[in-house]
Amino acid sequence: MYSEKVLELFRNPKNVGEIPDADGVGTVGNPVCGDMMTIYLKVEDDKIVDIKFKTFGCGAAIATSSMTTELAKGKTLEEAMKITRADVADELGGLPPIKMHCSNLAADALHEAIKDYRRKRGEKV
Amino acid sequence: MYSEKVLELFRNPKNVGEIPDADGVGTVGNPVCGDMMTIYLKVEDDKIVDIKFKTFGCGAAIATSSMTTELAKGKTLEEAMKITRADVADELGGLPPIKMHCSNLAADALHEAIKDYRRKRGEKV
Amino acid sequence: MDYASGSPVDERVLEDMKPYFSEHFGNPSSFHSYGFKALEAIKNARMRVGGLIEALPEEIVFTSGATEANNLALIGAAARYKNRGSRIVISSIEHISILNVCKELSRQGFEIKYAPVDKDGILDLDALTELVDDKTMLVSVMTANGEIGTIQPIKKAAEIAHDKKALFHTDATVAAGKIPLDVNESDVDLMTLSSNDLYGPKGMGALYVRRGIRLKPIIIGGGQEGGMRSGTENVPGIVGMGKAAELAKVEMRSEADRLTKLRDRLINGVLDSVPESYLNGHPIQRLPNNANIRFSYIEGESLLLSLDELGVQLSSGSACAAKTLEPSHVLIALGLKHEEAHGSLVFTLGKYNTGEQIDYVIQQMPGVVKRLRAVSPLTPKELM
Amino acid sequence: MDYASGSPVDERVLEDMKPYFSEHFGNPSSFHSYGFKALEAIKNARMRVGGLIEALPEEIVFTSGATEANNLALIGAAARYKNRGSRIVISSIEHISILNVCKELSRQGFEIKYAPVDKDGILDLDALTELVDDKTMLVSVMTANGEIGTIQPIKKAAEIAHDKKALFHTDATVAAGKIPLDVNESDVDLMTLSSNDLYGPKGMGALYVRRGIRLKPIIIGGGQEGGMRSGTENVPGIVGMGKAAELAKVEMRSEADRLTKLRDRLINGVLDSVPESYLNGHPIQRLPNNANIRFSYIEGESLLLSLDELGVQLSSGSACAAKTLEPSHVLIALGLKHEEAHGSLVFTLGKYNTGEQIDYVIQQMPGVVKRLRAVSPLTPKELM
Ligand SMILES: Cc1ncc(COP(=O)(O)O)c(C=O)c1O
Ligand SMILES: Cc1ncc(COP(=O)(O)O)c(C=O)c1O
Repeated sequence: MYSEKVLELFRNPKNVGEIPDADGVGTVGNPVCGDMMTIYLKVEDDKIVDIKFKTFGCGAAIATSSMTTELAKGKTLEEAMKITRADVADELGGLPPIKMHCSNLAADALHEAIKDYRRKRGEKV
Repeated sequence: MYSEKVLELFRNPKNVGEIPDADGVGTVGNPVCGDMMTIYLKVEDDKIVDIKFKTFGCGAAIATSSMTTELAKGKTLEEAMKITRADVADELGGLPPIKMHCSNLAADALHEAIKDYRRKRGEKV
Repeated sequence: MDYASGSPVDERVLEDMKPYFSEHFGNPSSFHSYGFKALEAIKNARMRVGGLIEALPEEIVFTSGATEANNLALIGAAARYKNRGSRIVISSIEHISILNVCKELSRQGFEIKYAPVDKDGILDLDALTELVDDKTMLVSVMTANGEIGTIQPIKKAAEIAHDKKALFHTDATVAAGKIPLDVNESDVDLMTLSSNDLYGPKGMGALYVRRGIRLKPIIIGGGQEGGMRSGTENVPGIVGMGKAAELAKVEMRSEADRLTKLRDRLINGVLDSVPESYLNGHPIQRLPNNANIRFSYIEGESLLLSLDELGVQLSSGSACAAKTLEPSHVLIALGLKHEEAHGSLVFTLGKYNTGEQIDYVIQQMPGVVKRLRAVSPLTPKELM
Repeated sequence: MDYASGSPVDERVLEDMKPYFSEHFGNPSSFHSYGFKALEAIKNARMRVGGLIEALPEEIVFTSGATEANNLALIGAAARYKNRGSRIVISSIEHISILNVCKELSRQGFEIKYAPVDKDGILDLDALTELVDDKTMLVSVMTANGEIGTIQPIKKAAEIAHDKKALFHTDATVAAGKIPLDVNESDVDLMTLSSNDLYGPKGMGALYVRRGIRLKPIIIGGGQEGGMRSGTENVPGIVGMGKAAELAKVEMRSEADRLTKLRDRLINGVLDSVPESYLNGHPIQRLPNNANIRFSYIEGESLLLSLDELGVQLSSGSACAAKTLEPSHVLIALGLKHEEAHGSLVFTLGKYNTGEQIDYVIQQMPGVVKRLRAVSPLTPKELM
């Protein structure tokens, strides 16, 4: 059902954890629906220098969280805002249709974290 | 489905044929319904001294014709009138429920043949 | 020679099914590797069954048999598309599962019309054209009839249906695997298939449902089969039907040639050797494996019984009619008299029939018929 | 440990089925010796399936599975007995095939009422008594639930139904073969059985229909199964279900003892070794082979996936729910919060499970849960 890449990232997710003094935090989903995800950012010079996540959810949710954080790491905020759910799914070698929702979630959390960072800096988002 | 006795009589029916100068002839059923039977009688001193049948119909119809003529042979007309479909079915070791109709037919043909004989003699039947 | 009412499962089919009884017993809806294995197997079978009739895998809905597929096609379409019209037109020689479903639909307010067939059992297309009107919702004409073997002009029937925007269903239960079928070429919307008629396992069938058509399910539950047929999938059954379809596709042509030869040898042999015997159904537009022969003055069941004792298993019509003792409605529709219908035998040949068996039947038939005619009050003197 | 969603066929069952795929491929409606052989085999299977629940052979209607049997029971009774009333009362934890049929019946004008269960999943009999009124036509309460294993007081539920002259149906899909059942003792009118849950073949089920009760068929055709279920009989399937029922009857008691011990070892072992893990369902009134355990802060599918990689196949609820990603309606009916329901695992033990397997799960479980909790944003610090 899942691609080998999804299973691999599920087994060994990258960037799991929290960043206590994060510059931006984004949370989407909620445990009632079975999926919830928080992304923490450290930003320097408009670049994502550190990123971590915590996810409550299915295998795909964990794998997409890991992949999304990998894709975002080192990118400028503007570039990171352009990461779409399709990008994430592609990098993972595809997701079962019923699971496309999960990859949505990870990209959303990333975007929320960036907006949070910008909001904190007084930017209009 | 059929008892061994039914199969045996179907294979080797007794009393098949016609009696050209029969004293009584009874026909019941009709080919449209899939079953038709004629019984021919020779009567002496109120006793059935010869009996033959011809049957268009299923295996049970042929076996019950044979059995009915066997049961009737040598009997007085009064005794023969008392032969019922249950008697015939019993002698055959039972018949499938859906085939009980056939054993009915043979007894009916016998009774018709006896009535024909009596009618021809001017008796009221 | 009664393959119509039941066929042995091909050993290669059974071989493919076996692992799904034991090791691979997973549920395709389950979220673990056993389940995925089952899901894969079903996908593969769907492709194979689709392949037999040039359909897409996702156009195949697995059912528990042809009867259920016929029920789903007609009841499911009637419930879903009743706004398109209240008339349903079927041929007068459909299988009892179509006929009885139509009786039920008529109780629900649908108007059922029966298109007649000619004396060889071929659908009267002019009559069909007249019966199919603007308020016709569905037309159902079988691809071929199992009793008399007659092959119907379904492509033309579909055209007549579509001219009036009606859906077209065909019951290909006995045709599939015997003659080439192509749902696109024939422009069929719904097609019934049976597994056992392909030498697959019993208790399995399928309905082809053209993409874009939705049917109201008749068995409701977990939403399997795209919501059109609920219930945990019969994985070994589906795998078996898939394999059977694949084998049929590959072997159909050569097997059909072989059977046609046997069939004609049987027909000619019997008609030549038994006086007053006649072929029912069309001499050429017929399934390669079907011969239906009528013997005057005698009744079918007694013929069956005699032949069974000689080791030849046959049927006197549809297996169902055997239960009601009624003459076959198909033979009556050809214009035969009841007593003629009663005296008919259906030979359905299959994989394991040989020329020797055919010759044995040809050799035995005259004696059996003669013996029974001797008992019959209808037989004319000169035949005795 | 996911026998609920699919079981291997017992080798002895498969052995009995085999001849009916090949040599004995006759149609029980056919009029010849092959047909009679099939008819005999079906008779025998009907006796064996009846025997498992103390029913008469003629009270058993074979179907293509439990879903179809549930559909036939409810739709068939509703169509036939609608003059008795328009209300149908079911428990709130019925299988989706019952729930979805009831939704359809509600569209047809029936009034559906759901009787609640307590926090252990046991039917609230007082609530049932209140819901069943004079215009109630049918009450349906499952014998046991496949997800949480809770065994229901069906004898008392039947009494409540009969007090108001309503029919009583019970879905015994997962209970049959696990606990003793007696349709007379429990005064059940209709009972659903599944073959695969007895280690028989998939694609087979049966409905017990008490003598004197008639159902409107949902699959119409040749009138097989006493007119209640048409379609050529799946002879190997029926033979297999018969054998499975016979084996279940003989072996149930000792197997139940064995499974109960394994089940309790599993439950105690996991609850002891994993913090914040809880048993769902009743601790004692439960099927010998079911354990349903809830793990706080993590989601079920990721648990399934981790365990699958360790070679342990499980389910997180009904196989159907896996498709919709919804939390199990059964767990919600117990009063669990959605996030608690999401974190539950169903263990269904079977024939081939051993003590070593149980111990392996107990040993792996803490690590798996800990790893997933480390990824979860919900996990409290002290658990990490
Ligand atoms: C043309 C046709 N359709 C449908 C059926 C029904 O098949 P089943 O009884 O296997 O469901 C038959 C069975 O003989 C048939 O001949
Ligand atoms: C209680 C219950 N009833 C009915 C069913 C439906 O069984 P099937 O999908 O085999 O038709 C299930 C299946 O899991 C079940 O658990």
